[in-house]
Amino acid sequence: MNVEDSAAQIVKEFSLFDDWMDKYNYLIEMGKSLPLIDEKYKTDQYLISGCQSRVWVSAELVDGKVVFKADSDAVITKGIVNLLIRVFSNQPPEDIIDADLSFIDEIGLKEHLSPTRSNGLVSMIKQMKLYAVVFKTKLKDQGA
Amino acid sequence: MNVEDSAAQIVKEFSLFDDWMDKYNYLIEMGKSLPLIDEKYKTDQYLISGCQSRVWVSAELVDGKVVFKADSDAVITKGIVNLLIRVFSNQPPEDIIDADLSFIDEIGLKEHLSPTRSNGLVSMIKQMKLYAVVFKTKLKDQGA
Amino acid sequence: MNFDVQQIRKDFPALHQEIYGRPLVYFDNAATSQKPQVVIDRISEYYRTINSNVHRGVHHLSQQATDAFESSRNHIQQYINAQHAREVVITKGATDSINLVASSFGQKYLKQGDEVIISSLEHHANIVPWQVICEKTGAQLKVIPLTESSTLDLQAFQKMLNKKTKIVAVGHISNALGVVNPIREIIEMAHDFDIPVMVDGAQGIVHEKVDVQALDCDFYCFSSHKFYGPMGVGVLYGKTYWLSAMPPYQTGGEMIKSVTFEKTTYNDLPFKFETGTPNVADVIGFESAIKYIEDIGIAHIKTYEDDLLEYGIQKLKAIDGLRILAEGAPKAGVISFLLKDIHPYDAGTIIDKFGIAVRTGNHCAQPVMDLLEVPGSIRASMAFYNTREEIDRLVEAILKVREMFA
Amino acid sequence: MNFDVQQIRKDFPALHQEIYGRPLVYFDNAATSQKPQVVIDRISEYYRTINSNVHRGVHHLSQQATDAFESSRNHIQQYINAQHAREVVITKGATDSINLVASSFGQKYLKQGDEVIISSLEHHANIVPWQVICEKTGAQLKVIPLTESSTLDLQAFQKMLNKKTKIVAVGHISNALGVVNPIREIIEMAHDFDIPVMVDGAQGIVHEKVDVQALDCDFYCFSSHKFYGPMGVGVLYGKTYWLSAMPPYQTGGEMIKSVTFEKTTYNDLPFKFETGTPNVADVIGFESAIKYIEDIGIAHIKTYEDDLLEYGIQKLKAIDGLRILAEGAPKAGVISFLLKDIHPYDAGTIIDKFGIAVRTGNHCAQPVMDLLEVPGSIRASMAFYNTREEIDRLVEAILKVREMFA
Ligand SMILES: Cc1ncc(COP(=O)(O)O)c(C=O)c1O
Ligand SMILES: Cc1ncc(COP(=O)(O)O)c(C=O)c1O
Repeated sequence: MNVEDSAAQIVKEFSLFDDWMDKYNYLIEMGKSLPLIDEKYKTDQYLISGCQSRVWVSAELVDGKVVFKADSDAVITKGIVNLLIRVFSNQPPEDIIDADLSFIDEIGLKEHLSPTRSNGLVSMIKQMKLYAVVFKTKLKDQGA
Repeated sequence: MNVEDSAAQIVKEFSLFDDWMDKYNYLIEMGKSLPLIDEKYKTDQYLISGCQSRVWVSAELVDGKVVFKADSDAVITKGIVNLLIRVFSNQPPEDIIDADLSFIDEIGLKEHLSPTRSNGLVSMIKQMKLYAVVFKTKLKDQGA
Repeated sequence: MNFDVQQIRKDFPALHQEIYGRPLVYFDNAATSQKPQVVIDRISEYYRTINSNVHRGVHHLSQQATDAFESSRNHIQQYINAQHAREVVITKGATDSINLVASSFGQKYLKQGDEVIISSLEHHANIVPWQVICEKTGAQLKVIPLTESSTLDLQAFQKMLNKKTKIVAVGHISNALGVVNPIREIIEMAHDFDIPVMVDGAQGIVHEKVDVQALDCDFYCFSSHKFYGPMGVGVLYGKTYWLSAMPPYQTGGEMIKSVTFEKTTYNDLPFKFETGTPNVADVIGFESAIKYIEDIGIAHIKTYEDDLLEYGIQKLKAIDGLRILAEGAPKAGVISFLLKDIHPYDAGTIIDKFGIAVRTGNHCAQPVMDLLEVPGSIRASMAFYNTREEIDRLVEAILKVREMFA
Repeated sequence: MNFDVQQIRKDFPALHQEIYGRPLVYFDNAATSQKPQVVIDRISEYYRTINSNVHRGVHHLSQQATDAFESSRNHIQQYINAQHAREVVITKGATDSINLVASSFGQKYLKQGDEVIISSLEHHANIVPWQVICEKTGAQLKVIPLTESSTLDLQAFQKMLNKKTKIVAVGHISNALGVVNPIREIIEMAHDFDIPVMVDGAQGIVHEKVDVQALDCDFYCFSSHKFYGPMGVGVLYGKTYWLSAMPPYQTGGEMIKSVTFEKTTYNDLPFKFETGTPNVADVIGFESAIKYIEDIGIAHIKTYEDDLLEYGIQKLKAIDGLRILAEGAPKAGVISFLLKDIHPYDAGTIIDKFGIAVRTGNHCAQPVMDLLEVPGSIRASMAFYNTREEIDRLVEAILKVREMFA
């Protein structure tokens, strides 16, 4: 699935819930199911700042695609970062850089998109896009 | 005239005026007629602080009575300090210390009595009463 | 008791709103309190009428504003029973007040080898300014440890006091845990060594009567916004002796007597420590808050709050897996807790959805969280306008949280 | 011009009152401005609705308040055309902003033998903090002299610049005389020597469009309360380069990332310079003031004010015995004058009785008064809500003063 499809898929999943509690229960489920990051990545270098909970995000380039891993000490944060991973991971750098994030709004988590939120969603997205930019440059250099 | 009589006299004089302009004209007159202080007293030692204009007040003990002299670089301030001199000067220290100042209210200058006023009326009264206290102690020491 | 909480709630407009379709429960009072309508009205009225710059103005509005400003100062003086109005310095908040003391006192009295004592329960505002001045002067920062029951260890404190100690800076009531410190004893013990004591009263003044002369503290700091007044105003009470001896902090207009390019002479107290245009509107608004509190009576407030706190503690304690921090310690206004191993952020996010405002995190008191080995806590901080029903709603939300993260 | 002053006056409730039975004429705008109703309403609304402490709060109100607070910062950024929101530091006023720069910049960059340049036209707020930091660091304070026409002497300034100069701190518009300084030239001249320039814009931002990137100033300071916003809020604009390099000023909550008793790590910009609970209500109120000004348009305001000033100067000049200070210099908003040898305090007292608010004294700019060899002045400072009729009333009062003290 490409970025758009994954986002559409998530929107579809969330459309099943009509109250916040079901939504959060689902986020919590997703938080619990997040493939955990290797302990070696749980260092300050991979820490996303601006969150009340701690979130680590690592990225690797595998066959021209960016593979993200993440973890957090809070389950809801894990659930949120898991959404991002589902959309961004295993995608080519350009697609991540250009990704439209309106699905976050559509699934009713718009409030988390404010840069002043302490959940750090905006910081996570920034960091993931930054990784993509770095990898894109790397790929270009290799290609050249 | 004692303190009370002088105060009553001033109240009577001011009762002739029914608008502020006449009152201030009279204050200005009194400011102009203030017997000037000797230049040697125009030093920081005799300066009353808390006024926008500079006011100097000196005091001497003459025959058991306090004689005040004052000057200011602003005429209205001079007028106001002149009122105080008419009431306080040539009076025994106790009378100055105990003096009732309601005449200031009665002549319509109450607004000047607020401790936050930049005309420093309150500071002047404080300084004059302080001189009286000092002289009273002195007299007692001499008497003893 | 003629304390009618429903009547009182009517005075606070912000309490009457719905959050996510539920009536707001505001349990974040230790962060900032709501304001009674009289305070809001007073600020508006000021701006509609006497608004102008204070001091040295000869015109009518300026004189009115100055009178109102200075009479607010006098009211604050009376409320805390300071000896003189000149001992009441207006600042922008408790943090500003503490920075002032640390900087001005520190500059004058601290040198290499001296010691400053704070406690383990302090808010960052009463830690970092002392770290900074200690680093600048070469003094050393000492920290009163905690007993098993999370109260300050007075025996240890006694042993820390010595000739090198130059000042003790300690909180009145801990914002993170609600622990009420024995400041009377601390002040007495320090005074036995002639050491001055600064009390960070940001939370203290809110919950009990403060009489600075009876306490005999040398400095007492607090913020208006936590005490039902507007934001942007704080108070530093300081004994004349110290304030006179200390150098000015910030400089500029207002705080000077005369300026030439060569030499500047400073103004008398309290103006020596107040520079720039003061926040007249909010200082006057703060006076209204104090009047409002006086009308109800801080003693009545304390009785009500203590009862409510006790109720809350009993109810929360009964929840399986809930752990109240510093449980045994004497407390005011605050229940700081953890729910099983659920991250406070997770719990707070869900509690919020119930329309209940609690705070989560380290509450700007990271060191005590580290000491207690917790990543932070969930804090419900109460005011006299909160009710038992609101605590019941919190309990309900907590039960739901426990269920969701099971 | 679609600038209807009568319509505009309706927005300012404080203008519509009688003083001693006469309609108020408010000519003390350089001290503090009046506030449009929208600003007053915004503050009230804030306290009635989203009032809470900002940043790090997970609950709804705190998030709303944080959004409103940060979007106010963004609005300020846009208004002055700063490159980043992080370059906009919220302070309590211009004096606070200048103290911050003098202290933090000074600590980092000033040492024995260095030089700091200010000008002869400065407000005490832009003199004393530099005197203090110079004394602490051993640097020397240099003062740009005045020309015959009371403007800054740029030739002299050129000669003062040298390798020892570490910063130039100069006012945009003089509050005491209304003189508009050539800050563009000053900034360029200083930058030729790689010397940063701080502009005290307390009066500047009020009267003309400020674009900090176009000016290329390194710091720009101002107060909300002089710019139609609430009291208790100021702004320090600073280039990222300098703000990043400078050590923090006040310390406590908000401005830190992590705290242990041993070591504290500071937060990112702008928070590194903002400690304690910010004045959220008034910052948001200030945003309303900026919106209000934008709606009218600062260019329209400037045109109107310049015209009004010119009218005032012509009318006052015509009064026998009246002397306008710095008469020939380029001016904005202010007429500072003396009437024969009448003491300004005497004149001000009588003018007040006519319901007209002017300021008298040295206007916190004693050095320039000393230079001009005057004991102070009478200052009429105008805003865009003042009118020609009001100037006529001032003229009438002045004539009366002349008569009374004849
Ligand atoms: C030129 C100038 N600078 C600085 C200030 C200080 O501003 P504030 O008192 O708001 O801190 C003023 C205010 O009078 C001023 O006119
Ligand atoms: C104990 C304590 N001290 C100091 C402060 C700082 O107060 P402010 O943020 O109003 O400056 C707080 C506020 O959280 C506090 O709770």
